[in-house]
Amino acid sequence: MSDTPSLLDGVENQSVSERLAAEALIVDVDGFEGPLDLLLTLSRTQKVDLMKISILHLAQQYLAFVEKAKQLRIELAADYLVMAAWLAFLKSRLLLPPDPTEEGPSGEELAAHLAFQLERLQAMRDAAAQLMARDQMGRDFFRRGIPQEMEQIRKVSYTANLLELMQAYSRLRTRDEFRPFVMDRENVFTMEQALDRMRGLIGFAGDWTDLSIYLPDGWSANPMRRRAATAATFAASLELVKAGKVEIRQSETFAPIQLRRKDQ
Amino acid sequence: MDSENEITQERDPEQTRKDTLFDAPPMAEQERMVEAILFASADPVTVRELNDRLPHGCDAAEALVYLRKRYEGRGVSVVKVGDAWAIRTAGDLGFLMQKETVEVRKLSRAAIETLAIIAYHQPVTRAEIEEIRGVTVSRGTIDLLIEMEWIRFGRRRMTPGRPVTFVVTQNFLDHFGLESARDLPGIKELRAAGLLENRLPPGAIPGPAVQDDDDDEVIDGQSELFED
Amino acid sequence: MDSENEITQERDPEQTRKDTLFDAPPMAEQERMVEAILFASADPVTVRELNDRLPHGCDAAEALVYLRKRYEGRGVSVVKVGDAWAIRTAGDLGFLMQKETVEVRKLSRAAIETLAIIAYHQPVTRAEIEEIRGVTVSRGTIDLLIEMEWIRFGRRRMTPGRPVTFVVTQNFLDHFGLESARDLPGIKELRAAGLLENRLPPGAIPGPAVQDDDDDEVIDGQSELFED
Repeated sequence: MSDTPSLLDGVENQSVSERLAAEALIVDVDGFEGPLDLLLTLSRTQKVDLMKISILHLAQQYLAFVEKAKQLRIELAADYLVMAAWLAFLKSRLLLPPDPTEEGPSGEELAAHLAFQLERLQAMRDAAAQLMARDQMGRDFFRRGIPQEMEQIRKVSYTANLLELMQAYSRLRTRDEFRPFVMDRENVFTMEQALDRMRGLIGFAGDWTDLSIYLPDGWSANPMRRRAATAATFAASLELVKAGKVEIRQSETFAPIQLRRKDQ
Repeated sequence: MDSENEITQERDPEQTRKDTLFDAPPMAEQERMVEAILFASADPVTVRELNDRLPHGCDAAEALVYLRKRYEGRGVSVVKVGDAWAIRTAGDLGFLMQKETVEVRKLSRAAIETLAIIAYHQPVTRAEIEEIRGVTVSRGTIDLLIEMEWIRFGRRRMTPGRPVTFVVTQNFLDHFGLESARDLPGIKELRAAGLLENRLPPGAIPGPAVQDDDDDEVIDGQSELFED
Repeated sequence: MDSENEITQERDPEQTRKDTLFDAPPMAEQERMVEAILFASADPVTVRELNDRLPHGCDAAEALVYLRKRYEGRGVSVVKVGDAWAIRTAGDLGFLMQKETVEVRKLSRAAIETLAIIAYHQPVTRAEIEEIRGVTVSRGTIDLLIEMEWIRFGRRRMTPGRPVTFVVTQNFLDHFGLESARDLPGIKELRAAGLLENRLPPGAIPGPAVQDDDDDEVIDGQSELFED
């Protein structure tokens, strides 16, 4: 603030060239990245070190800019207007003698922080420029052109244990016993088949005849087949007895079972 | 290196044979191995990765000291990138490489500034970036920098809202030829001038970052990064 | 190589500057350039391309001679690929570029069954294995077991076609913790249960093993193995 002894003269002190500069800025309003960017640009017109900048002067420059924009009916984004309101508040704080009853930071503190923000933004811009001016990979220095990728060698190692070996062998050797269950039709003579067969034959049985006579051809030799056929035929006979078509008898336990037609 | 070999040769053959089976190869050999691995890789390789790939008992860090020295002043050099190492062509020979030049995406001013702020202030929240720039940071800018693998998410701040932070990556360091974020141009001066502090505004200065009340932690993060 | 640098340093600065402007750079410098180009190029580079890219008056062929020599015995070497040049990993360090991952898999059912048959019936022909399994044995299964060194070829059968036989190896015994195939646990139980009966398939359907009239030998082999 030391460079603006007459604070009240601020606006009037604005030179013609400064006002022209402000108008030029308005034309370029879209080119600014927000109010802080605009403030930074405005501060350059003061042609002093940012450390020594007059924040009051800057606030006035900014407010003049917003005023001009209004005259030119340029729509300013809300954050420019918020900043204008805040700067107007800051300006009043800087100009009026401090009110001891009022809480909050003093105008000088607020101004100092704004100066810090501007300085920091400028510092970051300079840093960004320095960064981009460095040698960059792919432009100034280069990485390996033929990188050799790590070759992935996948080795497969198989394992098996003794139990698995045993189980595999048992499985092979007991395949017949453990195969999925299916009815083995080949060795089964069903009661239905026996009934069909007996219905055809029984008409000729006027006399007592052994049950074994009724066994189908080819079912007597193999004991397993004979058992199946005998059981089926016996069951069929009982069905026919029940139906009243056949009489059945057995002289004693394990004696041959005999059948004969029952005449109605 | 020669002294290493001599030591080996002085031992009796039985002993030597045992050594080659169970001990690390001589340093000259380790240096060759590190050289081969770095040459083969386009990306920096960490000391840890090197040690993992070298035979048991090798000391990649020591081998790197020799290797780096060996390549001083040559057409390619051994450079440190964060905690990793890479071989890169010497900066003064870029003019020979037009053929290899890749079109570097032209970054917007917003992207460049955002990148610089993240690099110098990391770990930094989006709100802090916005406070420094005085404008909101568009999603696209952050996305672009992440996509370029120049920035990544850091730890979340332990403050209300647990905001994410951004930090620069190894790729960033690699691209700009930096050993670490400490080597950013002018960072010492900026720090000395207090310009890397996130000073609490005395009142309500309009800006997106004002609501953010985790400034203390920012200072922690920076001092953490730069204390030595 | 130091002598190269000395040559550069011996010249007076004025002269050196003139050289870089109008004459070819000193050979040490040319060597650096070739080194950088070979390193960064995505493809091997011919001498002609090198000369095109180097400053006027350079001699890439000569620089290559020096560079090649410089890399002798190093971790990488300058090699000729067709009529072009490239930097490649030294041949003896190829192992550093490989990462071996071992994946442990369970042996397939076909393989373990085949292995079991060979263990219990050795020496056994392929036809016999097929008869027992009831399906053909794929070449791959046998190859895998041979590669694992669990089975090997035994003596040929002195029968028509002289089929090869398979037997289990010492490795097999080691892996399964057996002193000999005779010690296969449970073999007596299997046999007592009649599971080791190598009977003809029902109905004497001509199977692979039936034409083989060396059934006797199979039985011999078994009895030899299993008699106690």
